[in-house]
Amino acid sequence: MLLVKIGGGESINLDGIARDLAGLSGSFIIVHGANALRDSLARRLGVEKRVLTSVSGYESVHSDRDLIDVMLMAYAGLRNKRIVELLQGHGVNAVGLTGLDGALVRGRRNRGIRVREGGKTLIRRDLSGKPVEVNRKLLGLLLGDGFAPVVTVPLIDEHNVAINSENDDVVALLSAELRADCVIQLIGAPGFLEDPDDPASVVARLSRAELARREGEVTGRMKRKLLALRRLAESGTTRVVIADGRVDRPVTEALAGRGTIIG
Amino acid sequence: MLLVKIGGGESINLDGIARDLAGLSGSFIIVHGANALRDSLARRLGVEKRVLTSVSGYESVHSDRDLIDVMLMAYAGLRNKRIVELLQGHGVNAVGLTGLDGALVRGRRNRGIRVREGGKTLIRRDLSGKPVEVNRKLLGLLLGDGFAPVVTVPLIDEHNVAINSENDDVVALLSAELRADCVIQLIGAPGFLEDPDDPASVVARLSRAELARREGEVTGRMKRKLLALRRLAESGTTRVVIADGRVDRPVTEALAGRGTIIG
Amino acid sequence: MPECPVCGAEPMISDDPVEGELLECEECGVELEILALDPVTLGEAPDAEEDWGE
Amino acid sequence: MPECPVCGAEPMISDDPVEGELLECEECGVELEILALDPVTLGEAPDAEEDWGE
Repeated sequence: MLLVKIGGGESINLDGIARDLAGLSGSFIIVHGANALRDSLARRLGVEKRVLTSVSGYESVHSDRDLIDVMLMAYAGLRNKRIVELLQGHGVNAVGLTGLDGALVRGRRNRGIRVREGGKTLIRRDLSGKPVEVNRKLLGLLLGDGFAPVVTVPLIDEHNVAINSENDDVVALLSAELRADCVIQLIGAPGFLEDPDDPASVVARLSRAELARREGEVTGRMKRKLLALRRLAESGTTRVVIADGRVDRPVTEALAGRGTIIG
Repeated sequence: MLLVKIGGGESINLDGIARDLAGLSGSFIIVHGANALRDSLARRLGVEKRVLTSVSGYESVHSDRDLIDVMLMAYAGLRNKRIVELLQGHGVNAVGLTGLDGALVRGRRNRGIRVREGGKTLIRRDLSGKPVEVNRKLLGLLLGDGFAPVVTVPLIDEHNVAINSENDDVVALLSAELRADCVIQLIGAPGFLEDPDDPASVVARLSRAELARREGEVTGRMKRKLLALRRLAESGTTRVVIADGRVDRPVTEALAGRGTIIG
Repeated sequence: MPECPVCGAEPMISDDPVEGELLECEECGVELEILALDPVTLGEAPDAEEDWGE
Repeated sequence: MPECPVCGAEPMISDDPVEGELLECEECGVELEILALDPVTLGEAPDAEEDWGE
């Protein structure tokens, strides 16, 4: 079982990924983001996107109902269905689903984000949470009949409410529960970069210890990403590769190990 | 098998419908619109919505790629997943799908809309078409395992491209293919109104002949709706009711025949 | 002058042709559509079954 | 003055309390959260496991 995480950047070669995947034998599941699309849609609709940095330095988006609406439009609507359309066009029988659909991915609501504001430490609650359970029956039903699930946030929480979550955590959960053989993360860069502004600074390999060390050194979005990657590495998947989602045949290149090997 | 068509107006009591459906035994499929949501989103995003009236008097929306994007956000994203969320909240294991997903509803691209413009008769081609085939295997798979499909446009056409279509035609096709026992159409009015501005003018029954007669008398949106209703009546479904989607228990009222009986 | 794809005759083109414009070939009566301008290219118009969109 | 829900003491409230503000009960040391203002209502703060969102 191959798990393909497609990043939410606008530079990703979605058609190339669809064409490449169509050539594979064996089943796969796609998990995709759409953060660039969400941000531009939020701007155009005048929906404010507030970013919170927790006291321990992790960055997250304040997910209120309006932002979840924008995510439903950007992730579950536009990006999800355009990926399904591309895959169908290349002969892959894709089915687009969010965590809500058939309760595919159940999440647990975050208890509260601790932030520093106006010299005080405050608890901010929002509609976000961590993935805790996957509906393996629904996945099995679809995979068994040759469908290719294309999965994205939101998840469904313990109150049956739509919540935002980190797609990388969903990948880690899916990988552990389905014992994926390989997870490839296709992003808008040649791999994990030592220096985000230097495309030549691809790190060839990142061990779990190395991930933990770097996680301790940074704050914000990257800290969040490194944590999710560490979880993925700890999920027991045999092979995790971060590779360039913009090239002609992103999946083939990733499977050949061109990019950053994790673990 | 019960087919529930939920209109796209903003006054529809979605939560009431979800709660009502949760109380039913037996499986059902929902087909829903979101035209009010689409129109407001198109306005907010500055996407022009052009309405065309064909030479034979039928009205339709000019569906170019930008409009399909807006429909993916409004129908497949926001409205579809909020309905799924409501149903899950009432204990119904809903799965939201468009015609693209698993090629659930295959359509045939319209050959061209004939319009009068500038004293000439022109062919206007767009991304729209008629539903021709349903993926009964996927539907059976889901229904067999207790999932409740929540279906909406776009469809997937013969070129595997996302196309707009009339949701009422999708209902007619589903009804014929699954031999639905009953189809209820929940709209923002007490039923089919003789005078659209007079809520008391509900027509108790509309026979096929009556539908055809009225279709001949009107033009525009209503002509399109009457044609779709006639097709539905001809699809062999035993019972078709148009009822008020705004009341407390819309499904129960409709099943009790309160509204307009078709056929 | 563009030719009718069905009978080869040279149908009358309006002086302000528009893409998608329908016209009839006076010779064989088939309905034609202006597929492109500069030069004007003609094709048989799709049959007029259901002539409306969604 | 609002009472600590755990030990009943009256914890010190800042002069510009904000909903969601965290504070410590000097008596029993439990971490408290200001759940509401007018009147100030206190509750035990959620434990600080992963303290960030998505």
